[in-house]
Amino acid sequence: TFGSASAAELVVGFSQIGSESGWRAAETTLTKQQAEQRGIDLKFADAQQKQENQIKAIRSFIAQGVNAILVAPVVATGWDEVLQEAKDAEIPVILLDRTVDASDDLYLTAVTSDLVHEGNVAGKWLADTVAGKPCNVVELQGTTGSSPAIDRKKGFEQALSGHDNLKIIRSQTGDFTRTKGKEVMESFLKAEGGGKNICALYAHNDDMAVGAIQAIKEAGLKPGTDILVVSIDAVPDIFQAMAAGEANATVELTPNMAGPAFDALAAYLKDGKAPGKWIQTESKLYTQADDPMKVYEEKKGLGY
Amino acid sequence: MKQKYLPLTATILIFVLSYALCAAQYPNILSTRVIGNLLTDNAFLGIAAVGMTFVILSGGIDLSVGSVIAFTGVFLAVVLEHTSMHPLAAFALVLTITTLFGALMGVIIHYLEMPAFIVTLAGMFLARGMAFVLSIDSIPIKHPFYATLKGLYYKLPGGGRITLIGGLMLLVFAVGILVAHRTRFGTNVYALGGGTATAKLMGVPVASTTVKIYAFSGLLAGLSGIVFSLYTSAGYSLAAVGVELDAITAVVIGGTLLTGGSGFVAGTLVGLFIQGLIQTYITFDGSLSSWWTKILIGALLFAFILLQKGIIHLSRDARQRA
Amino acid sequence: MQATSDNILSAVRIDKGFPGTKALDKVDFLLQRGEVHALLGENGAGKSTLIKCLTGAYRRDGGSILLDGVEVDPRDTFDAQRLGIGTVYQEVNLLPNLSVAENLFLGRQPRRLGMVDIRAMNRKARELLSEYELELDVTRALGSYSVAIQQIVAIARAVDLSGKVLILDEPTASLDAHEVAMLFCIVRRLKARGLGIIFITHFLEQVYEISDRITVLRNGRLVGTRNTADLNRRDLIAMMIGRELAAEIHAVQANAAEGEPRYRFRNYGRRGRIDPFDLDVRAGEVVGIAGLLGSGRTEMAEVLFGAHRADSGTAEIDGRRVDLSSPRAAIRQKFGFCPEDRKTAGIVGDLSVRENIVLALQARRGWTRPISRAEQNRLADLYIRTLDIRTADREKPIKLLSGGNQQKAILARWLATEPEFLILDEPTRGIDVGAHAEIVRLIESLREKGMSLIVISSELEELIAYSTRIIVLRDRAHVAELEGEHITAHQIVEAIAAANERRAS
Amino acid sequence: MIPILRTYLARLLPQLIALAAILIAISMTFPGFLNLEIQNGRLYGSLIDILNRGAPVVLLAIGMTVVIATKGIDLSVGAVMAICGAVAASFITSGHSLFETLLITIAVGILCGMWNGILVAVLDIQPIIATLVLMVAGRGIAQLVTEGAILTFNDPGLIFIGSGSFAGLPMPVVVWLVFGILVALLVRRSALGMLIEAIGVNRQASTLSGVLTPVLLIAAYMLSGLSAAIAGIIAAADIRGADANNAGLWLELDAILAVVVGGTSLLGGRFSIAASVLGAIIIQAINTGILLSGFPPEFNLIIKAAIIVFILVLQSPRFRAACAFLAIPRRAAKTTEQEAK
Ligand SMILES: Nc1ncnc2c1ncn2[C@@H]1O[C@H](COP(=O)(O)OP(=O)(O)OP(=O)(O)O)[C@@H](O)[C@H]1O
Ligand SMILES: Nc1ncnc2c1ncn2[C@@H]1O[C@H](COP(=O)(O)OP(=O)(O)OP(=O)(O)O)[C@@H](O)[C@H]1O
Ligand SMILES: [Mg+2]
Ligand SMILES: [Mg+2]
Repeated sequence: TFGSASAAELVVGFSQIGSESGWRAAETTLTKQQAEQRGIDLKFADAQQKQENQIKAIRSFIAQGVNAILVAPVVATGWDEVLQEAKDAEIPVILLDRTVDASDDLYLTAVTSDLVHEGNVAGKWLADTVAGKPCNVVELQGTTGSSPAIDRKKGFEQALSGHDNLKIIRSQTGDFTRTKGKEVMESFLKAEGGGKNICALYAHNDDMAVGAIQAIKEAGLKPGTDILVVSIDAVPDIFQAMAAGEANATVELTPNMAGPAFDALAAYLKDGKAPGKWIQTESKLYTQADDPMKVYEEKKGLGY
Repeated sequence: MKQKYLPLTATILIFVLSYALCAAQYPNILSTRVIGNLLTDNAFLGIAAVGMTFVILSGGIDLSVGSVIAFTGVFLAVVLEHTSMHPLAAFALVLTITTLFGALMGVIIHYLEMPAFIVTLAGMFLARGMAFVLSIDSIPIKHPFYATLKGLYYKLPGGGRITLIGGLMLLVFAVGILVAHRTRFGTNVYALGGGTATAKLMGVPVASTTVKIYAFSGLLAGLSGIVFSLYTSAGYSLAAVGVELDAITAVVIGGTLLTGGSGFVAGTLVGLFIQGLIQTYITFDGSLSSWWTKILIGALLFAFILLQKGIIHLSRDARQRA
Repeated sequence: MQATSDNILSAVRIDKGFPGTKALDKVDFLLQRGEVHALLGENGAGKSTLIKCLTGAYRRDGGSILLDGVEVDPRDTFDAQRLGIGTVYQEVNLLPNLSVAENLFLGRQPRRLGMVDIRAMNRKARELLSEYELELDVTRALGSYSVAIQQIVAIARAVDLSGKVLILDEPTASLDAHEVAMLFCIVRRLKARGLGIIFITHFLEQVYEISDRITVLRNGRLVGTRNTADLNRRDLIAMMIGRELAAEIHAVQANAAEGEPRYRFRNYGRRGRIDPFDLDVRAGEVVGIAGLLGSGRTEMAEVLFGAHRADSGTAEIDGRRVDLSSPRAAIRQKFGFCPEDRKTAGIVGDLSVRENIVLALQARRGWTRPISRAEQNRLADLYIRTLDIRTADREKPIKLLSGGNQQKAILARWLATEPEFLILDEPTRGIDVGAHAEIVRLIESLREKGMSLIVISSELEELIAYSTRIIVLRDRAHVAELEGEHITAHQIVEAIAAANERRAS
Repeated sequence: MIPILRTYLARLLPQLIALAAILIAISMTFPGFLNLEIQNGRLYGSLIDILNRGAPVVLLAIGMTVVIATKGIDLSVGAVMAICGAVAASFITSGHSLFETLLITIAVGILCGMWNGILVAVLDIQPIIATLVLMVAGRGIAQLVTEGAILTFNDPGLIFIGSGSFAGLPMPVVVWLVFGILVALLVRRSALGMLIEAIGVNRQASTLSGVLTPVLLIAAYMLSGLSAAIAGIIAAADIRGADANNAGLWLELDAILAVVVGGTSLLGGRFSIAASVLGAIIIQAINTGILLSGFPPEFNLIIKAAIIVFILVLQSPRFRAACAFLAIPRRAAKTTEQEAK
């Protein structure tokens, strides 16, 4: 409907949550890159962490008559109505990095990782690594109420159940940030005999782990040795820490969700073939054995 | 025209002008769909902003509204999921709670002579904390009554809709305007804004007015929460973070003085539309990065305030010359 | 004392203490039906405090109040209003942001179907004000009118509220003769209706003109109650200040100053505020500004001081062009300005008397050169003593001082800067007889020391006493200038009237 | 000297009592709380953590106090923190010396404050809204500098500011102590304090008395910008990286809260830097206490709200008046005087 756009050019709206972390920035960068590579005109809308803004953005994408919509939903609930509107307007919607609590005929597909699974992978690694020795774990949760915090906690606890040697002794929110991660870890160390009672740290994201690693060092302990560190996301900085032996493992959450999404969209638009309802991205585990510096170099330029 | 209508007129003028500018660039902005969306998407904010207008007119501030909205949503979701209560009964219950919550803040503000900013800041922590305690998960609301309510809308030609909640917001504004300008309570609100000590000497029942103002704001925050839960069919404890700032912004762009005593409920509606327009424009543009979005929102906010000042200043000068 | 049956309001042994002050000490006060009862005393004697205790604005510490023989205890002013006590508090206590009509009918707006009937309210407001010969746009914000108008509105409101008792705390401070006459006419009418009226003022002529009885307070204690007719002026003053006053305003005609004008304003003015005027002031000269309410006297003072920048004309001092575009610029030229509206433009309420006194001096020195605490104390004590400012100590927040004492503190603020050109806008407003005489004396001594003064006052007697020259304003323009033996009340009134006729023709 | 000290103590008494009460309450639930030991040549312990972690809010509160005293408010400090952290990180990583970096960063902070000040003093925009502009746009500017990522750095000098120690105290504590004392001396030894209070109480009267109101207003906001810049540097140095997305997020509210807990009125006028610093420490003590308590994070906000309400009720003029009724008469006189205010 836009005069300037050529008939062949696809216009896709992308409603991003915001820019609350380096991972999110990388996802945005990659989405834009992928769109550019495919010659897609990407309409980007930043929702500043607010669902209402995402709904508004989707509505105005519909009003503009885009060809498709990508959404990275901030929360699982509350999408039925606006997705229905998109459906009525015959605009396919693809969900990125999180699914929603809505009937699955309202969207084309969801490209996500499994958050519970991520926690599970981290938990399994820890259980395998300590191998039956008693181990007190402290947990740095994400923002209270956010779905990664809830699911990553759940997955981790699932992996730990049945391993009576592993016990979560303290769990607090670090708001997904380095500063809070460091502050909360400091208090964990004070509360647990200067850190002597702590054998491992599980952080819901790498940023908190990086902050916590500094706190551990400042308390005179060796992260990675005295206290095992496992976290999720696989942002570049954690690979540096791994290379230095200060972190032990991370579970990757790939920021490239748009690539598979655009592929599925292209296939669908070409011959109407609907993809499966869930395109799961890999939750790959990285440890110190995976040449962390190499991964760091690879990831450095992706806008994390 | 009267001096006191000047800020209001300036705001309306700015809105119309900028709407025209946006429409010139993106003709779709004129579609009924966009206009309908402007109402629906801002319904909860608008309702909360009406309450905020009263609070600000009285010289106070209410930072708790965003949290109260979240609390209301979670409360409704939990109640509707775990009990067989009818949504209407749940609405009544939650509105009672939020009204009492507001009244309690008013009581503390008046009787303990504490600044509203701080009391309502504590209220903000408390309400969101209560929401967390009820549930940290986001809970979908599947009650059929919700679907019925959402099915109620008036379809405009061109695909736009005036939804129930959009209509409700307009109704709340209408009631707000009546209360502010046509009741003794409304005048008392302005009187408090003019100076509490003087108002007291003039026989304004300061205590009951203060309590009523915050209760009213609590009631509308609750109503806004209901609207928000209808809007998203869910309750989520992290919802509506920072809505209080948006509401304050709408009130102030609408020409109400934060020091109290001067302004209009109707102005808030225009302020709300201006904010909505900024957002619509940004999504229509769609080329801005996250950071440029923030910078542009700030810059446009600044531009609106400046324009408003300019218009008021110019017409004052003109009057003096006349 | 009179038979109690006649008393509409009796206050018995009222006590009220503030930190460091015993504002009222077992004060008795009896008000009869159909009398005008003047409540007199020096600044800070406790008059306003007594009123506030009677109307529930303050909680009294002890004592009882009887209205119509029934014990009452108004918890707040709303209660008092309901009991039929209408009050005009000292300083205009209305809401500047509300319309005139809303101020008049706050809390008792006419309603129709539960909604305020704005049209009826405005109509009633216009009717009410027409009794006071005031033709206003009652829908405009009260704050856009001058202090005088606000004062009249406050009076109109109180009169309308008073079913039994009307209390007027210095209602005439900002009114001129004509308005005062009008007010008295209304007061007499109410009196005839059997209301009891309490009237506080520092104008003794008015006391003798209107009151039936007089009660005098001193330092929070009752001195006594007398029939006005039986008390001569001298004795009254002695009752008030506890000694004989050497002389009230001595109507000695000041000599016209000699020499070249120091200050020369040419075609000076600001559009919409004051028409361009020419003004010359010599050293050692007091130029009085006379005019009716709203004639633009305050505006002229503000333009002279740079509070509003002049948009036409030039200012010269000793033949040298000077910049007076802001208060700071004016202060640099050793100007000083005591504003008329002391509550909003004068006092800095939360700060202490000491800080208020040194404020202008400190501002002129700049923030890097603080005045030492010892010096501040010295200055404060000096002026508290010389101007007889009644305060428990110099650290008391100025807003807790009585109105007259606040005025003196503001005056002290400017004297501390040792100005050469001092503008006083209604300097004696709300000041008691003793202090009044002192201020008049002060103005004269300042003049004798070679200072140039511009004094605005609504009290012609006073103006005549100290002015070497008088400028008459009307409708924001200079209409006459009187000098030497032409300075008489009669001539001033003539000048205003003549301008009126000129305008009419 | 002694009477001055006594009035000073009397002013700070409520804050000191509140702080003591909180510390005692925490040490009852968590016994090792008051322990202090020397480790690697610096003091180590939860009490030190409170002082250290409180640094950003203390710094912000110092600037905020002065702004609030002028009857203003500065919502932009959190965003300015983010901008300054980002600027510092990007300068140090692009090879500038530590000195240059600090200079530029502080200049940027002051500039931000000046912008706010001009909006308030010259354009006469209401402070909340004037500073809201920068609060919204500022974070965008910070993200523009870091491009949304966490910009890490390894400069030992800059890192030292965040996690080094001096005379046994963590650097952030040293920084805020020095800054606080400097500012307090600046405003109290010069006439600034009184002039600012005068502006806050009655701007019109102050202007008419020749006070240079616009300049002082702008200066107040510049001081707030400076505080935010220092806080931003400390926050970035602490985690060795500039987190434009989260640095200082919502910290403006904590800073305002600290000022109010410190007993400075939001209506402007009388202020005390020391009391605001104590207020900030009280707030950090609450936060640290919550972390140490081991409650699930869902309860954090409720606990915080409850304690704050409790402290404010204790401080409220009404409550104190009621208490003074029972206490010695002299104190009673003091409180009623405050009531009259
Ligand atoms: N709220 C208050 N707190 C402390 N002291 C007060 C307060 N109000 C009045 N005072 C003191 O009480 C005394 C009586 O004051 P009041 O205002 O009644 O005097 P007044 O007779 O009305 O004087 P004026 O003629 O100047 O109006 C004064 O010393 C004043 O400083
Ligand atoms: N009777 C009136 N009706 C309408 N407006 C009036 C009236 N009297 C005064 N005003 C307005 O009030 C404003 C204030 O005038 P200003 O204060 O300069 O008067 P003034 O001569 O200083 O009198 P005063 O100081 O005694 O009030 C004027 O601009 C005028 O427009
Ligand atoms: Mg008085
Ligand atoms: Mg005047």
